[in-house]
Amino acid sequence: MKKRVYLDYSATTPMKQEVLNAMLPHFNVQFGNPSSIHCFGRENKAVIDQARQIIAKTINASADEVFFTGGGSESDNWAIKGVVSALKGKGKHIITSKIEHHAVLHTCEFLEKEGFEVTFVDVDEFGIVDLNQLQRSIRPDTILITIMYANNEIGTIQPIKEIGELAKKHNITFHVDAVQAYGNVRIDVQELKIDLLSLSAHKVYGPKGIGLLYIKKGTKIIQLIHGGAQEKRRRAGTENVPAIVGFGKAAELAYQDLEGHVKHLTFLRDKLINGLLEKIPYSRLNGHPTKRLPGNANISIEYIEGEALLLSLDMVGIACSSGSACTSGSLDPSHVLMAIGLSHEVAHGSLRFTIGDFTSEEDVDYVLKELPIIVERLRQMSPLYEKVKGGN
Amino acid sequence: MKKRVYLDYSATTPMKQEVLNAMLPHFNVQFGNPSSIHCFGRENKAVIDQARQIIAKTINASADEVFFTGGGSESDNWAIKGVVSALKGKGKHIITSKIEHHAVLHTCEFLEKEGFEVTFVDVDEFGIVDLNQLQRSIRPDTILITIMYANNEIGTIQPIKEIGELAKKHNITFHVDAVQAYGNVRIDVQELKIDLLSLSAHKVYGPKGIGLLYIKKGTKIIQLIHGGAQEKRRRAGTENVPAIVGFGKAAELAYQDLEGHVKHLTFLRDKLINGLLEKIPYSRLNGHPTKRLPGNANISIEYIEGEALLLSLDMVGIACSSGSACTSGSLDPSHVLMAIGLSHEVAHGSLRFTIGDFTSEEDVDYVLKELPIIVERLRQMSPLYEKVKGGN
Amino acid sequence: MYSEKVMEHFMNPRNVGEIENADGVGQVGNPKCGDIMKMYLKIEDGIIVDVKFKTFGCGSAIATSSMATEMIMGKTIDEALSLTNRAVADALDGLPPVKMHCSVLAEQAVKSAIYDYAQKNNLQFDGLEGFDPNEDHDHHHEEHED
Ligand SMILES: Cc1ncc(COP(=O)(O)O)c(C=O)c1O
Ligand SMILES: Cc1ncc(COP(=O)(O)O)c(C=O)c1O
Ligand code: FES
Ligand code: FES
Repeated sequence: MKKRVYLDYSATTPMKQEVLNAMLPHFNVQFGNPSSIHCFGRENKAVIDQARQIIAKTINASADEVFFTGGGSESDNWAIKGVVSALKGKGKHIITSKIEHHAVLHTCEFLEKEGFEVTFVDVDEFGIVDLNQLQRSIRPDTILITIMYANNEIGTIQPIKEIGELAKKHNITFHVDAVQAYGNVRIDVQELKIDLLSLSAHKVYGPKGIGLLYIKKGTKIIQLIHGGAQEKRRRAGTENVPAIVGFGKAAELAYQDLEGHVKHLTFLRDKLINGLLEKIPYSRLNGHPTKRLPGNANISIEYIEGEALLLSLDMVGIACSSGSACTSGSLDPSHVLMAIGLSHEVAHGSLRFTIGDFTSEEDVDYVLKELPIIVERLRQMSPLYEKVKGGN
Repeated sequence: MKKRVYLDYSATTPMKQEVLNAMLPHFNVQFGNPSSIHCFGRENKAVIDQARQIIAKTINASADEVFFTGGGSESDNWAIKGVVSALKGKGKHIITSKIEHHAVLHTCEFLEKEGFEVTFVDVDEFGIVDLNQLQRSIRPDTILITIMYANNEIGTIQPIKEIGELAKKHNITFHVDAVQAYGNVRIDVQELKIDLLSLSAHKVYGPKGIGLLYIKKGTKIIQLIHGGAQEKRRRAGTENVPAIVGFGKAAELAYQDLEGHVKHLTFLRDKLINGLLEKIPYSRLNGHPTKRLPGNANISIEYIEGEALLLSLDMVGIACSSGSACTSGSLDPSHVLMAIGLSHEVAHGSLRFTIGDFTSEEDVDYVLKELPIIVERLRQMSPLYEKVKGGN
Repeated sequence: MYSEKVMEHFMNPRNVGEIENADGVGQVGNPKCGDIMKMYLKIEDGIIVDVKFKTFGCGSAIATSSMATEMIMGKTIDEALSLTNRAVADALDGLPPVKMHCSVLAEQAVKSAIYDYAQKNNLQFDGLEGFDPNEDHDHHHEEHED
């Protein structure tokens, strides 16, 4: 088989073997519905409570504040729609940023059509939310601030603590999309004064189709999915036992040696970034040089279009992405890259490599060898590059 | 290990081995995000399209009319909230029945609080929706009729075709919760004039946490979960590849020998029903004698409380339920049993046995041996039974 | 996503480069949308005797440029003007719906280069009727299926 190097861990991760092993019995042996009172059910009730406790502990929450959902997008939708529905008597203003994930952005845009007002705060050239602007945009009728912990495209980590304090001071509910941050930074919902936090298991070597919403006790929020009495009557649907068990195991593994994980990823990331910037003229790093996810390397390569790069990399077995996976159906340049001030052309020629626990130094070396060749080939074809060379 | 007889297939089913085998590679080998354009993504794109096609075919829909969700409850919520939000300019009246699943009922009750008006149509003693009443309750501002295909507690199958024609005639969107019917009856959305249909994989030997909503082309509905461009921009969230593959396989197996499955279940069900009614005095069958799910045996046993029965059965390794699993947190008698006219006392003393593909004749014989003994023991303790015996 | 033919032309594009003292040069597209196509023609006795291109764009843009140059090489100007984007796409065994506009770009680039040749030589071609090389081909949303 031809060489395959996966560098798209922010899109999704392979499940760890321990996670799969933990899940397996629950598919066809210990498969009962945890809401059933017979022993097939009871034995699984205990099992999901255990997973709940493990995950709650990793964010310093209590087990009765975390609710399983069908994924990160559902968690974001629930948090935002749930809070503004609960508080619509109190106000109609929401604050978010220009670089949120689409699960937040499109939800906010939908709410605008429903009569809510949304401020999309700017970010600086590194992708850090403008705190002054955020503060100034707070109004008496602001009911929700929703800011992501770390960006999925450029990896920038936000000053969540400062925003949490601001929100607290003004008594505004604070939601944080931590789908990308989880497993890569230590998150303490109490210290950070977070009211709601979204997670998704498949970004941390857990299963797809399972997420979580932390809801701080006392937070006003209505349900997104009505029905049965599961999740303390707040999220209906037969509990996804294998996925919950897998999420619990993935959470345990992620936080049992966070430092080791971060060190491994940061080393490889920096090697990749420095190597690429050195070998490829007219390239630049997107996002913050240090306040960034340990595995994220987002690079703009001028005078080439991103898809041509992606396809060429794919031909030599290297998998990465331009922008986020969920927007790759679209032809518009990334809203995140536009928000940090890139021109259309440069935004179009951007690549996101995301490194994970299974990435080796050879993988990075392979990219450092192949990508410059590809860039050179594509630039030879580019009418834009011609001029640059001519001019120099 | 002690004998364990699982007769709660309507609560959830164990996954079939073929289903698990189909899913396994997608956890950690072929694990890519189908929205990614590299080969890890593309290979899974094809895979989910294939599952989509298989399932679409089983309900006579086309592949671009079926959308994966996080389960049956999400499908119900999406269908109902999505349609009424899209049509709220047109009207505010919803028609449903008194015996719907909580995912429908509680969603409708929530919408009542939001200003919609809901008619909950009665059912007859067998649990069949009163068609005359349904017809009379249609108003010019009726925007949705939502009726389940088969009931999860008593197994009654509804006259969906007649209701579909009525809805069509009045140009009202028609949603059907087919979570229990799927895999047990042949469903043709076109013939039945269904606009929206909810399914859930874990009721048909597929994985938990994956459902589907059929949306007939042209049906007006807004999204429940906003975000990425997945599912043709109608349901955001990274596609749950293993679960989708498992659902596809489960659908294929369910419909490859539907007749054999129905025959096997019906034989065991009738043996169980007839045996129990014969051996246990003051017992009765709930639901329709013939228009019922092939695996459903719902029995009321007078003068005893259901939980005591459940626990006693559990002690001898028999797993069944009273009412639906998701209500077992509640102490109220089943809304379904009340709707078919049972008194509180009788409703409380009801048991649901649901038979599945792995049920054997010995399992049924075991219940027929154990349950009468349990009933006798509990009745000896019952002050109500004393009087009856005295009176006789 | 792409046919083998598209990938083959993308990886081994024909006729990449420039022609010095070309008889006609055309450029279409807009870097803002992520694509520019530049086409060079050498024309002798009404026949396209050489053609080269440079493209900044996606895989499909590169492949359609390459295919278009192959399809007009050695053809008369009238034949080249009758090249449609559909024909280019078909020759590549089809394109995904969202990528059809890239083939439009290829058709426009050919026309634009011939237009330049016509301008320089004061010629008229039926196939150029209604063609405006400066028209803003903001094509990015037209083929969106929803
Ligand atoms: C009729 C019916 N509808 C909806 C549901 C909900 O499905 P899920 O638990 O997969 O969300 C169920 C089962 O719980 C059901 O029996
Ligand atoms: C920051 C962020 N939020 C939300 C999501 C959505 O998560 P999911 O795809 O599990 O629904 C993602 C990933 O897709 C993400 O990166
Ligand atoms: S007696 Fe225990 S629930 Fe009523
Ligand atoms: S040239 Fe615009 S997407 Fe292909």
